[in-house]
Amino acid sequence: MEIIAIILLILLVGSFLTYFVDSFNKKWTGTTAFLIVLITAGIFFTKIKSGYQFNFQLAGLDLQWGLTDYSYYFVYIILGLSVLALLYSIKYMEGKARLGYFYGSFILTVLGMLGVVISQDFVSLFFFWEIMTWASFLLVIYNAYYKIKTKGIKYMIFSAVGAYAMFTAIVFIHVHYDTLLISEAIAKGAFNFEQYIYIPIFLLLGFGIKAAVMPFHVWAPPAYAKSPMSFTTIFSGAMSKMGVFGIGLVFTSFYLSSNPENFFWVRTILGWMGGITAVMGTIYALIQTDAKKLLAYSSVAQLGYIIVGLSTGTQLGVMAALYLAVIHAVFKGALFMVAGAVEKQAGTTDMTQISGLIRKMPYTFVVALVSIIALAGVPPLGGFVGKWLLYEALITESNNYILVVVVFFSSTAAFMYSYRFLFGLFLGQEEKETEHVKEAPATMIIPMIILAIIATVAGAYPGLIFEPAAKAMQAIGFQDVTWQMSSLTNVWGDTTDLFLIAMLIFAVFIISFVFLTLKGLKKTRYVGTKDISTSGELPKEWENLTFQLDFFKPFERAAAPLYKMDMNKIWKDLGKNLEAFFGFFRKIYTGNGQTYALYIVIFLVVLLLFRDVLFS
Amino acid sequence: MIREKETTLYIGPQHPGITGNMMIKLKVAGDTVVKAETHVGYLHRAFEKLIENRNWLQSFTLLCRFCVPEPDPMELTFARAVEELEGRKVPERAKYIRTIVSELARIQSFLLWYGGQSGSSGLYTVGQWSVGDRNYILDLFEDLTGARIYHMYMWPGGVRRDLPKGWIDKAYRTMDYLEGRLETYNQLLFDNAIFQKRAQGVGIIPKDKAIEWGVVGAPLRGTGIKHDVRIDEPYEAYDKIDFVVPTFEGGDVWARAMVRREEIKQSIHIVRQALDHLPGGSYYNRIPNPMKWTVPAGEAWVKTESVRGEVGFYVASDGSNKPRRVHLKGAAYTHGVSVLEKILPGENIADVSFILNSLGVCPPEIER
Amino acid sequence: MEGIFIKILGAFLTAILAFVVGMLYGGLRRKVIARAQNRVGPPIHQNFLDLMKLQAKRTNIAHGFMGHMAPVWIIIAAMTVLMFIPILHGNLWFENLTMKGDLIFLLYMMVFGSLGMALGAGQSGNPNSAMGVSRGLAQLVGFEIPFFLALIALMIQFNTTSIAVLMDHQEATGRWIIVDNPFAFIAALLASLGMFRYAPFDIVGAPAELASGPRSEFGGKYLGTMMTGGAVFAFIKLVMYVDLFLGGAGNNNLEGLAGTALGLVELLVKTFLLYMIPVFIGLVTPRFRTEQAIQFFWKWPTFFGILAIVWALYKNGTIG
Amino acid sequence: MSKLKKENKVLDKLKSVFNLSGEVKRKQRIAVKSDSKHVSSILLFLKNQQGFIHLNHISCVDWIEENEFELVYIVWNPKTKLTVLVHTRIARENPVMENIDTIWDQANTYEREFREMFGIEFPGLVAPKEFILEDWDDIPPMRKDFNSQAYALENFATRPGREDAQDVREVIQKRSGEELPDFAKKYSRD
Amino acid sequence: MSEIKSIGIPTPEEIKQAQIDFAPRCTSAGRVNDKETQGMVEHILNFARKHSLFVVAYGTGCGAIEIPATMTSRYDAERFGIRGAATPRQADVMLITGYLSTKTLKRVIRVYEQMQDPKYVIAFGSCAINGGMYFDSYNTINALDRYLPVDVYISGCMPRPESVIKGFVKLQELIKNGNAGNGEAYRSDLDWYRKNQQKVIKNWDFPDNYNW
Repeated sequence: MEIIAIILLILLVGSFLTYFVDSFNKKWTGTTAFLIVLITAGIFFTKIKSGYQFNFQLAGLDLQWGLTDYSYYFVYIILGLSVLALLYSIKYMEGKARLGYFYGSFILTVLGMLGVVISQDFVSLFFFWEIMTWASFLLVIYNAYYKIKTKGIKYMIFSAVGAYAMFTAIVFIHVHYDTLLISEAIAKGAFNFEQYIYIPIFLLLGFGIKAAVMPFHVWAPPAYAKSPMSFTTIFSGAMSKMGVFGIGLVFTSFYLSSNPENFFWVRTILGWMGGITAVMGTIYALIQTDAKKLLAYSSVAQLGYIIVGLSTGTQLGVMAALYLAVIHAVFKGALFMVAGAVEKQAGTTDMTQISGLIRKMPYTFVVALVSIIALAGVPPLGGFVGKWLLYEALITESNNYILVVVVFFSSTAAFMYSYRFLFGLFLGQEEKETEHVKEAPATMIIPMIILAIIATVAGAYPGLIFEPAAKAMQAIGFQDVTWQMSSLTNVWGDTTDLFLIAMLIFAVFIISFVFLTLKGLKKTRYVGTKDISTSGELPKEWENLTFQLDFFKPFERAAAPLYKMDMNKIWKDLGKNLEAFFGFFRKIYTGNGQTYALYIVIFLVVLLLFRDVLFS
Repeated sequence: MIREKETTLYIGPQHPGITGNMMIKLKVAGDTVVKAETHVGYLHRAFEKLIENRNWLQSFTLLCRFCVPEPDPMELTFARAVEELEGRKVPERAKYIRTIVSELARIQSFLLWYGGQSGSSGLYTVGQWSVGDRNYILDLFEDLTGARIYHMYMWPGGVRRDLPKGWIDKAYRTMDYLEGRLETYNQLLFDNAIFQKRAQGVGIIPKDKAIEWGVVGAPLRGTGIKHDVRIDEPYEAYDKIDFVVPTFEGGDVWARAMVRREEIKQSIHIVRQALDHLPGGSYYNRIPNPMKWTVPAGEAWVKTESVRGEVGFYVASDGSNKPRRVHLKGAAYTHGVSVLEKILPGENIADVSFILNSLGVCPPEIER
Repeated sequence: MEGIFIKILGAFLTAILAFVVGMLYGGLRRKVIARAQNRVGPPIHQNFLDLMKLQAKRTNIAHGFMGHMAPVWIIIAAMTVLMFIPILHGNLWFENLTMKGDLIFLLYMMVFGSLGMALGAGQSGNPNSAMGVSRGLAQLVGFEIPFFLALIALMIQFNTTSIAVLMDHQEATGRWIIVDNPFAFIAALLASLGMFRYAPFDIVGAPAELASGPRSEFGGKYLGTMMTGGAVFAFIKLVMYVDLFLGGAGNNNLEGLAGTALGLVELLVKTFLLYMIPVFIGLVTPRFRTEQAIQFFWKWPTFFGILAIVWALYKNGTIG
Repeated sequence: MSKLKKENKVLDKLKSVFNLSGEVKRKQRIAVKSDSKHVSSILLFLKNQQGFIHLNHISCVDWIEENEFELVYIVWNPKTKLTVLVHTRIARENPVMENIDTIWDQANTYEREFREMFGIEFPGLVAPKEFILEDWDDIPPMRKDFNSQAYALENFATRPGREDAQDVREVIQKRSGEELPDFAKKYSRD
Repeated sequence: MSEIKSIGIPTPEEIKQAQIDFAPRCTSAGRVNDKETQGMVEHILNFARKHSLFVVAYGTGCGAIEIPATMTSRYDAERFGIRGAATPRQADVMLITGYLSTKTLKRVIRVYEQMQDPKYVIAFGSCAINGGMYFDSYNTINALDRYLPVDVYISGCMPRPESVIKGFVKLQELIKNGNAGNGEAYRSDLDWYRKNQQKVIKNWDFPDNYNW
């Protein structure tokens, strides 16, 4: 039996195994799931090398599974993050209900994601895509089991639309190019806008919805915030990258195989969609009061950067996108873990309710600090590299000067929510309400710290990520990808030496820290946060001294026009109008699930039967 | 115990933005004030209690300390109240001198207000200039009374001493100088687009509620209602002097600033007129031995106009050598407590000190 | 080996120069303001005395680890940026690491200090601090936009992102960039008003509103160290503007010490004249409210920034 | 008398509606005395019917000999520029007075002060207990029977040399042993 | 009906007791550096301290009206390195501008304790010295140095800007000689000060530990 099939089988069996373990002993569910994925990862990384391929036939269809450098790059994200997230889950999920359901779906999601990246034909791609979507849907509604309609419905609808779009595109590809293999489709120019424009558009729609591109981002924040934090790590860190995976595949192949000057608008539209996603995600992130929602909107914004990077189609731009995909998985994974740890320990992540956890959860704070600096893109941590690549790509290669300002605006405004996140949870007054809070258990801290270390090392040695990324780029058609271990160079030859910067910062840090600490050491007192100068008055016990409500109100007022463009409202209006329009067809909807299933089957059968007539 | 959601912000007592020693406790959401509470009592010296233990003339040392930025209207009002109780006549020359002194006091208080209003908006230069130039007025006071701030100059029956030699010329010169300087201040402060942006539409007192809320003085005239004690109940020489009481529509900080901008010019105008028409004769209708001086029983309610608004004294005498009750009503008593608590909610924190200065809140006047 | 020695010594020289000049400029600012306000004013070395006094405070208070670290971030940012900015053109002693970092790195590194200090201020738990930070970050988003636009204009006009290359270019052509792209200079200058945080953009530590904002809880050695960082930063900003727009300093033909001295004099004259612009504007303007400040930056400075890009493209031959 | 026509008109109107005594004291000053129960209706009448919409002042006098507090409400008419002083007296033991902050909001401030300084209760007054004083545990300080000096002597440290009612010149003379100069003697107190 | 009673001329015993009570609490134990003992470094630091006096922005009484005049153009205290500081953490000098009501005293103590060593107190006006005209007021304290260590008293009611500057110059002299800054003495004599303070402030709800 093929090794890849064994791996997928392990995951599939493991998914059910976990479910059964849960009904015997709840204690071991998490550990089992962790071990299964760990073993899978171990087998995968030792046995499977890039270039692996496996062809077989099923029901008359030629199927092909395999790994290029490009997909291998995403496997790192998926398996690496999954292992850490599951280690984190063990304690995080402890004591919660329906653990078998949770872990089973979790492993199934991993299976789906892994399947998506190893599929080299459209049929298995669609198949695994659906497994991933449905399994993750089960997890989104995990916390709102009885309120599926209100909580999970957006994700559901958008996923369904995306799946239909992708399916349509696949059918079209089959009709026009008579192939189901991705590599063949690329070779025949199926993703090219020049021939059948709707094929790449449908595909981009399908992937774009997963990557939460504006205007399809509305599902993402509630879904990210509602699902359990240990899963959101994967959801935002890895699964959204599946959309990026697809867009990258489609877009770069188009870009490299045709004359891009003719399709300036394609680049521009995609780039601006990414840019506006980044801005919208950022400005909505900074008005959130719930830390989870803040991170969710921030994820949307970060995916916007990645889309912008892909849209340039240039070497630096795609490199930026791939780099950001990894570094975003790293720091956002860590941040969602931090939010989960706070939620677990303090009971809530509402930033208007808690404050001053820094002394209670010091390790968590350090992780949060490192990840936030990475997120904000400030040197010397890993986030800066991504920002640098993106700007330089836009300025020097893509010449998209207004878009770079939009991206810059979004990333400067990101300082605001970065601070808000740290301040809201960890800084500010230490109140009596949070006195009982303790540091999270070790199995939750360790994965966070690992991610934080990766984010730090990537700042001085981004080459560690550039290496696989460059290979991946070569796999999708870029020639002569250049990179250096610890410095950045643009096409004009201007360099930024990251290792030197990191060393300099470290040296100054040590010198000034030692100076400041040793000077007057005995006469320096460390006091609590109640000991502040409140104009000579003594605050009453019930008075709140932490600034929690409407943190960035002045900015909101200044940027009021931006806040008027609420995508949610537009979709809602659209929904209402459609509802009125389709009121006529109301009778078709029986409200019975089986009827709907029947409709779908009929639709598919008709599509398959009359494909030649319809699409010739 | 349920912790409040809004942030509590203490403006004062130890705060650069507060006018004097008081505290405004703000509940803030974002940077918008949700609720404001005035807390006073930090300057309570029990003046009214102490005056009951002093004789009529000794009270003057305490009286002028009622309000620090502008002590003279206090003396004047109390002197007038005592004169009304006793039926003592004031010589014509003393009336003019009192007018001059009280207008000079207004001018120096206006200059201090320039400093406060511009300082709270972040423009320190005007404050430095105007507070520096205020010293010229204080020099005039020093020549006249021997003290810079607290004068105890206007007594029942007139003023304590006559104008010194050469004082009138000096006063003219000072007025000329100040008039020139005012142009500069106004250019820098009121013609400044940023100041206009800051001041307009901030701290609005509604016109239809203003009188009912107890708003007096420049804030009232800033809503377009013309009311000034100097015209409504003319005292001293104001009925013989020709001057204009400016009003401005809007009721916001800007309107109040515009009213004061005109008023200081009018004050200079009044001083000039009073100096021009200064009659000769006696300046003091001498009272008997102050240690044994008694004032007939009765009550008096006397008002004068100060910079912050009207100053009223309710004085009750039981016929002894000590006042039975002296009760001050300063403009800040309503402005600083009930009016402020009404207009602050909804404003930006950046404007709290700004509004406070434009209302001329003076805490010692509130708690006495 | 000798090269490294010169590098290290040069780094120290640069740091000392930046510190002394920054502090003296602070003193000069106070003096100038005092003269404009009809006062004598403090001596120009007053800031040194203040610093010494703050460092000589016998007791200090910190509100925990981040509070303790707050000045460290500022020093890190100040020193790092300083090392990457060319002080004198082509001078061995002041070369430092100028070729190793580009404008985007400098742009990000310059906010590092304020962000770090914001964290320290946040830990103190003083509501004034948090409000000051909220205002400061909002203002940052305001003025960074026109500044970034101006930088992009320079980058695309001269096809480089390195500040050292821009200086070389100015020396080679003998023309300052202020002539080549005046709109970029205007946009950057207007943005610099926000960077210096003098009136009308001193909303972060507005005394009448927030006591002293983020610095409310810092005293003694902490405040002193922050002051040092602030002084160095003032110098950095000025030198950066001089390098970018005013041709830098040190482009003389003299050799050795004389050349360095002449270059330094040139640098001081240029930076001082530039410094007086925000100082004089600060003298005669009241303070904006936060949203007004942001809107200001998004109006005219941004317009000039876009104009600068269009101008750069025109000069570049891309359009027109 | 014709000069005070406006004043008399208001007084007559008041007398015709309420049972009160009053007089026109001088130009623009009308003083009326009333029962404490009717004060709020008089004030309402003055505010709503007569145009006295501005509450100038409320004062309180402690007439300890008569064992009464006198409250004086001073209202002002911005149109006719007249002032009415409404006097009323209440007992000194357990003093209670009607709350009028429903008529004028700013009366609230005065009533808070009187509650603190005189111990007068205003039923229905919603305001923090403390206004000016803090942690006061003695009798309300503005009452005549409260001895401020005794309280100060008891609670606050007094610096020696601060003897009261001394003639400075005499003290100097006593300390230095010098003779007072003649001009100084002339101004001596006796 | 209360009459002002004469306090009377104190007996020798009373004067002796008063001398003990009002003896300068800040004995040499509190002084880190007397002129004789201060080394070269401390001498230089004192020079800096002397020329850089940050005044906490707290107008506690009516003497505060002359502070603007002192700081502005005619008198210009900034010449001496005197400038305002917004919060006590940054400040060196505290001005008690006149009488202190008991309510303010509580805040003043809190602000004073939040200032960092070395810290100085300058008291304005006769009312801070011995109560001045408010000697019989039930709400103002009469002798400030019972409650806080005072470095310099400025007499007068109210002191003119010239006297204020004179007071500052006197303080500078004291700093130069190492005789100013009583924060450490306050700490060592805390019990005595606390006893006096708590006698006036009825509801003592401060945090227990002294906040230096």
